[in-house]
Amino acid sequence: MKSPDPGAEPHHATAYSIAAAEFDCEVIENEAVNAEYMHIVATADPLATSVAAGQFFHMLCPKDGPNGPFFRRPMSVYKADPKAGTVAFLYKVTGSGTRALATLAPGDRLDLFGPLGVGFALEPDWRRIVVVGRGVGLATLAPLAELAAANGMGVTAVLSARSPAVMISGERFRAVGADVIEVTDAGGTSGPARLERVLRGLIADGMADAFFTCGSNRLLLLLQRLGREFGIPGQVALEQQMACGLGMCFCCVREFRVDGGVAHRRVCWDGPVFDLQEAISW
Amino acid sequence: MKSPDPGAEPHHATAYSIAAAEFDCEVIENEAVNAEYMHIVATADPLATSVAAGQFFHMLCPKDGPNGPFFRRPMSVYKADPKAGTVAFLYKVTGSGTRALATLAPGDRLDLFGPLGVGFALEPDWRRIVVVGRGVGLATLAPLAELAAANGMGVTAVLSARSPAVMISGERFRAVGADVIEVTDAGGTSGPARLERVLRGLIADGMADAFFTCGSNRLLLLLQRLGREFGIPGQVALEQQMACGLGMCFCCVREFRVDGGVAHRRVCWDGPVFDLQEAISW
Amino acid sequence: MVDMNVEIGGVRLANPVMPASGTFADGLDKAVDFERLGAMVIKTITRELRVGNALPRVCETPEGMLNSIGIPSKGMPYFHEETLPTYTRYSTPLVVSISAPTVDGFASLADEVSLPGVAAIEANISCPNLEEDGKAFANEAASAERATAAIRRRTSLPLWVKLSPNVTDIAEIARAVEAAGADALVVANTFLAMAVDIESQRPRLGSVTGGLSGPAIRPIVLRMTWQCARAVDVPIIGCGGIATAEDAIEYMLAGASAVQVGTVTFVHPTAMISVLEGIESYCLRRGYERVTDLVGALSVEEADETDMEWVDPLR
Amino acid sequence: MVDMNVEIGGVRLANPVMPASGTFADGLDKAVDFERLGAMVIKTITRELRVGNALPRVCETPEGMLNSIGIPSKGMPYFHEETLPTYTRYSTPLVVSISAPTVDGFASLADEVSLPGVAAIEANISCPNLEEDGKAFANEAASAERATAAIRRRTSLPLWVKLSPNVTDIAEIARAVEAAGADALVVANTFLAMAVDIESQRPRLGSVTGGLSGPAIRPIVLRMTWQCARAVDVPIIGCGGIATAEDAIEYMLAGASAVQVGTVTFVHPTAMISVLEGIESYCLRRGYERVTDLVGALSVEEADETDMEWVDPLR
Ligand SMILES: Cc1cc2nc3c(=O)[nH]c(=O)nc-3n(C[C@H](O)[C@H](O)[C@H](O)COP(=O)(O)OP(=O)(O)OC[C@H]3O[C@@H](n4cnc5c(N)ncnc54)[C@H](O)[C@@H]3O)c2cc1C
Ligand SMILES: Cc1cc2nc3c(=O)[nH]c(=O)nc-3n(C[C@H](O)[C@H](O)[C@H](O)COP(=O)(O)OP(=O)(O)OC[C@H]3O[C@@H](n4cnc5c(N)ncnc54)[C@H](O)[C@@H]3O)c2cc1C
Ligand SMILES: Cc1cc2nc3c(=O)[nH]c(=O)nc-3n(C[C@H](O)[C@H](O)[C@H](O)COP(=O)(O)O)c2cc1C
Ligand SMILES: Cc1cc2nc3c(=O)[nH]c(=O)nc-3n(C[C@H](O)[C@H](O)[C@H](O)COP(=O)(O)O)c2cc1C
Ligand code: FES
Ligand code: FES
Repeated sequence: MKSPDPGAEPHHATAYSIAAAEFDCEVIENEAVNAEYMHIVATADPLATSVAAGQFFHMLCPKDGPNGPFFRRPMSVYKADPKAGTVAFLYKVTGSGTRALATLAPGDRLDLFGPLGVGFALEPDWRRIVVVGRGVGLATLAPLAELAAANGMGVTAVLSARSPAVMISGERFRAVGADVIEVTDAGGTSGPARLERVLRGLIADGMADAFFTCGSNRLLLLLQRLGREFGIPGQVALEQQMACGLGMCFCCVREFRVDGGVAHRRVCWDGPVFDLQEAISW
Repeated sequence: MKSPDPGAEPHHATAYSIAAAEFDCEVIENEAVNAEYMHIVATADPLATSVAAGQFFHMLCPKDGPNGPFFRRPMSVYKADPKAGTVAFLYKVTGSGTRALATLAPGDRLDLFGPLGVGFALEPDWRRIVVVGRGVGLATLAPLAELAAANGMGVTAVLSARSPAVMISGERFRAVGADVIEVTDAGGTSGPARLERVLRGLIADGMADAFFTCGSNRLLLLLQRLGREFGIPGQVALEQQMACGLGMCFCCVREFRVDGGVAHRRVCWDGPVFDLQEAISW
Repeated sequence: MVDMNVEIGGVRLANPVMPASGTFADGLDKAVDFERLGAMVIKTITRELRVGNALPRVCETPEGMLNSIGIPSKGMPYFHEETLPTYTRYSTPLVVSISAPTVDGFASLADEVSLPGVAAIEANISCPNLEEDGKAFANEAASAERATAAIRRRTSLPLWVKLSPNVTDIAEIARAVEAAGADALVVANTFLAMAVDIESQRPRLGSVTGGLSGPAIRPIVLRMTWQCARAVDVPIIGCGGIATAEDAIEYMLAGASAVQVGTVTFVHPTAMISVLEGIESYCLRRGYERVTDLVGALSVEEADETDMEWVDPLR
Repeated sequence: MVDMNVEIGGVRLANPVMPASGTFADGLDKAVDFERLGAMVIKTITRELRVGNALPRVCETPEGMLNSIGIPSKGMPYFHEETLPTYTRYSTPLVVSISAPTVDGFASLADEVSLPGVAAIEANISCPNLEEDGKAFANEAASAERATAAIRRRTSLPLWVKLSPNVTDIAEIARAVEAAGADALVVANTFLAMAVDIESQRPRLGSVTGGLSGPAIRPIVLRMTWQCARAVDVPIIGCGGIATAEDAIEYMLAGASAVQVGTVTFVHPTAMISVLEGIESYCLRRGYERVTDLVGALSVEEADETDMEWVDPLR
């Protein structure tokens, strides 16, 4: 595919923090929260805890064997606590890097590079937002819900998972006062038709000044359609394999719909948070 | 240097054990015995504890960084305990491999390959032997002293070290009933002239049917000279960098005086224990 | 105090450490002070507008990585309006890496980027030569020489030529490129390589093959650097798998006058700074007053090379 | 049950896994049952008596090693009296690797080792050719072809030729060697490389340069295997950095009919057995009845190769 302008800058590419650094952190906790997800907490200095919702750190996972992990692994921040001086991540063990990460014990070192990327942006005139996430995407959305609540916005969180056993972060969203709607495949409640009805209900009730999503292609498509139909703006946090995490290597490009054409953007640098309608589902 | 026969087989190249295997052991202990030496004990099965004095294991040290350690590291057995099902090693932290080894904690795994090489051979008609070692070479000689004692031979152990603080294994030798003579650089007792007097005394007293040494070039030269003068046989355990440990790669060759010529032999396969007079000092 | 200045083919650098093309961009200023670098070498540009290769574009290999980024290029207007002003804000010399599919393309692009603020041109001749069946310019002495000579005629800027390691005799190519007027050589680009996903039974890179870089290749490129340094008089910039100051010093002892740090920056973003500081401490510790004293200081004993003396067959 | 048999240039092997020359000897029988191997490839022999290179002969590198063992050789009488009987005790096919400094030397040595009990000859042509300035036979298609043709005329044993990876275009050399009568190709030998000890400021190897092997090189040699498999019809034996069954399967998917396991045996002495068992389980799991079904099964989509289409310059 060829585009007229392979690298048009997205309009919200304002840097979040002007600095990033390599931090030698100490692991405080690294525990399974359910059969699929682990929760890791590490010490962090003020620059690290200044990370914004939707931004990420690039983690150096311990060596696993000759094949790596060689690259760092990107993880969006799940919780940053400037007072405690900690950052936390929620992750799923999927391959060599996260497998090695899961072996860390309290007291071990963890090398974090960040904060990186462009996080979520809240418009001051939004009153009520809807966040819709699935799987580990909820980890990325949790700090956004917190930020919105802190800015006096109402939050409805639609949390989707395969089964209640692997549903994460419900309490985290409830703790910030969000209305939480949990849906699962196992319960037959997460199908697109049902979700669409739920969302249309929220729109009708005036709860959806903006949509936010992460973690599911199907949800992205659904929100794009509803967003277009009702003129509701939104943002999506995307994933892509990364090497540098700093916009240097161009391995993490994705295609976006921009001005009627297709533009290539770097997920690490121009995102990982992008305009809902510009994202192209995968 | 060119030899008429680069690989003449040394006469004592009888295999010690017909099998060797890669063992996945558990570390039971890994502690500093003084400022320079560490003592590591690992679980071992009967094939591993059948290791003979002077034989070695090829150890897989944990990764330290991108540069390695890539090869295994050879370590002669310090103690094998078939009843307890353990093998122990005494080692000095010198570079990347031993540094990584020193990080292991009880419960960690240690991959040992062995037993390997040709160990010490005791002639049945020897009654009293003298072992002369320095530094970590004493680790290699300790099981020999034990073996000799078990075979009813008298053992005099001349142990040399920089200072009393880094003198190792004295008790180990005393425990098997050896007469122990400790000499140190710090005490001014380890000089060649003084040692020669000590050894000449032992020879005069009929304590030296054979010499055994490891760990010092100067000691090797001295024993070779005395051995020639008095017709006393002997053996020396040599070190050389190893890759395979099994006689396959020819990286560990050293030159030996054989039949008036110079022969290349593999320390891992033809040794590490060699005839005292054939060894060429380094 | 160690004098860290080096002169590389007409460009005076405050120190011998710089990024490798394609592993550096303005985003790195979040973590690294560009004023501390010896030079800034930017991602290869082309005249043509290009999107780069199919995804996935990178994968991990033992102590290394493959990349088939290609050269996504936003064209010359973007270069003039965006890229150049981004870097000319710094006082560090800017090296512009260029590539083209034809000899004339190389020459005219060199002309076009010979602008105020550009300290040197680095010609990335590892790209396919459309006039010769798509074989890389850097693969043969003759085509490497033609490209170099054509660029030389069109620019008066210092000209660095970056060689490919995918060749039988890199010294021969180094000599040809020197003869054609290069002021310095960069040794080297990536090794053509591939990896396969045995579950999907497909190549791990969207474009099947890609370039291997990182610590894995260092011993090979170090050997090439040593060979080139003995073959030519122009300075050599060593580039391949440098992760630490020790690695950079290996290159300098083997004959490199400066080094480029690539892949490791993805893993340790501040690696260039630690390389730089480590070289300086090494010089201090060993009593070198000038970093240039390291260059080629390797002492190679006349090997007795027993194994090369093929004696007469015994029978 | 998976049929693990493969036929490599006239030799039927019970399975596709064998050692690489120089990384195998009888001592390994302490840990590995030689009857389980596809073949036994022994350390290259020469007619001449040689002691090998200066020490140190090996050093460690990132996920690899350098060796400059050379070819310590005990001469032909030792080969006849000691080496051959050691291996003919096993029913596993014995492959004898040979090397020589001249074309005639290769031919007559091939003749001399064409003995009962020898299943195939592997010609290690990466050695210096004394008739051509010491350049390795394997470095140029013409000299590789001459050596192969000369050996071919003097032996009726299956002839495997082992290529060098230190070349610009390995496929060209593969074609030349095939045309000269090779029955199979081994891809490949080690990469010429070096390492420097920055404290002593000397090379880490006694002979300055040596051969890089181990996982580090795998992605490059895998690419070469793929290129050769597309260039010739004779079977390819992949060799370079194979440490696990997955690595071996990568090679087979890319077109290798068998694999040689080298350096990793130094680290994991039983690696060949785990490679063998792992290939078999993979076949079982994926429903392959014959291991030969893996060969060349890589599915390479026609890459859209956007980056290779150099569009017209914009201005
Ligand atoms: C901005 C961003 C934020 C993320 N936040 C989280 C999070 O909070 N929690 C979480 O569990 N996961 C998160 N991910 C995904 C996480 O990065 C991957 O799960 C992880 O890289 C997988 O590595 P691995 O070695 O375990 O898997 P492997 O499959 O072995 O990885 C192989 C390669 O593919 C890359 N890769 C594999 N899956 C992904 C993926 N989904 N996204 C990006 N690269 C991938 C790896 O980084 C590596 O380079 C995030 C990804 C991005 C881009
Ligand atoms: C048969 C034998 C038995 C040994 N027994 C003992 C023992 O009981 N206790 C002990 O402390 N040490 C012993 N050694 C020495 C031990 O193997 C080295 O100290 C160790 O390999 C150093 O590795 P490193 O990575 O710490 O050092 P580095 O210097 O980083 O090693 C670099 C390379 O050189 C090799 N090397 C370095 N020093 C030696 C050496 N002295 N001998 C052989 N190879 C070396 C390493 O194996 C490695 O390949 C023995 C050596 C041999 C050959
Ligand atoms: C992601 C990536 C992109 C690269 N892009 C370019 C490029 O555009 N031009 C170029 O000359 N070299 C390019 N290279 C090669 C590097 O400049 C360097 O020559 C090579 O990576 C070896 O150095 P290293 O091992 O330190 O990375 C690239 C390398 C990587 C890893
Ligand atoms: C110590 C050592 C000695 C070698 N000797 C020879 C040899 O005598 N003949 C030969 O053809 N290849 C020799 N090789 C090369 C190997 O056969 C093989 O081609 C190379 O190591 C790549 O495979 P690997 O990465 O699996 O080791 C040697 C390799 C090593 C490491
Ligand atoms: S990861 Fe390098 S540009 Fe995004
Ligand atoms: S270490 Fe390989 S032959 Fe001795």
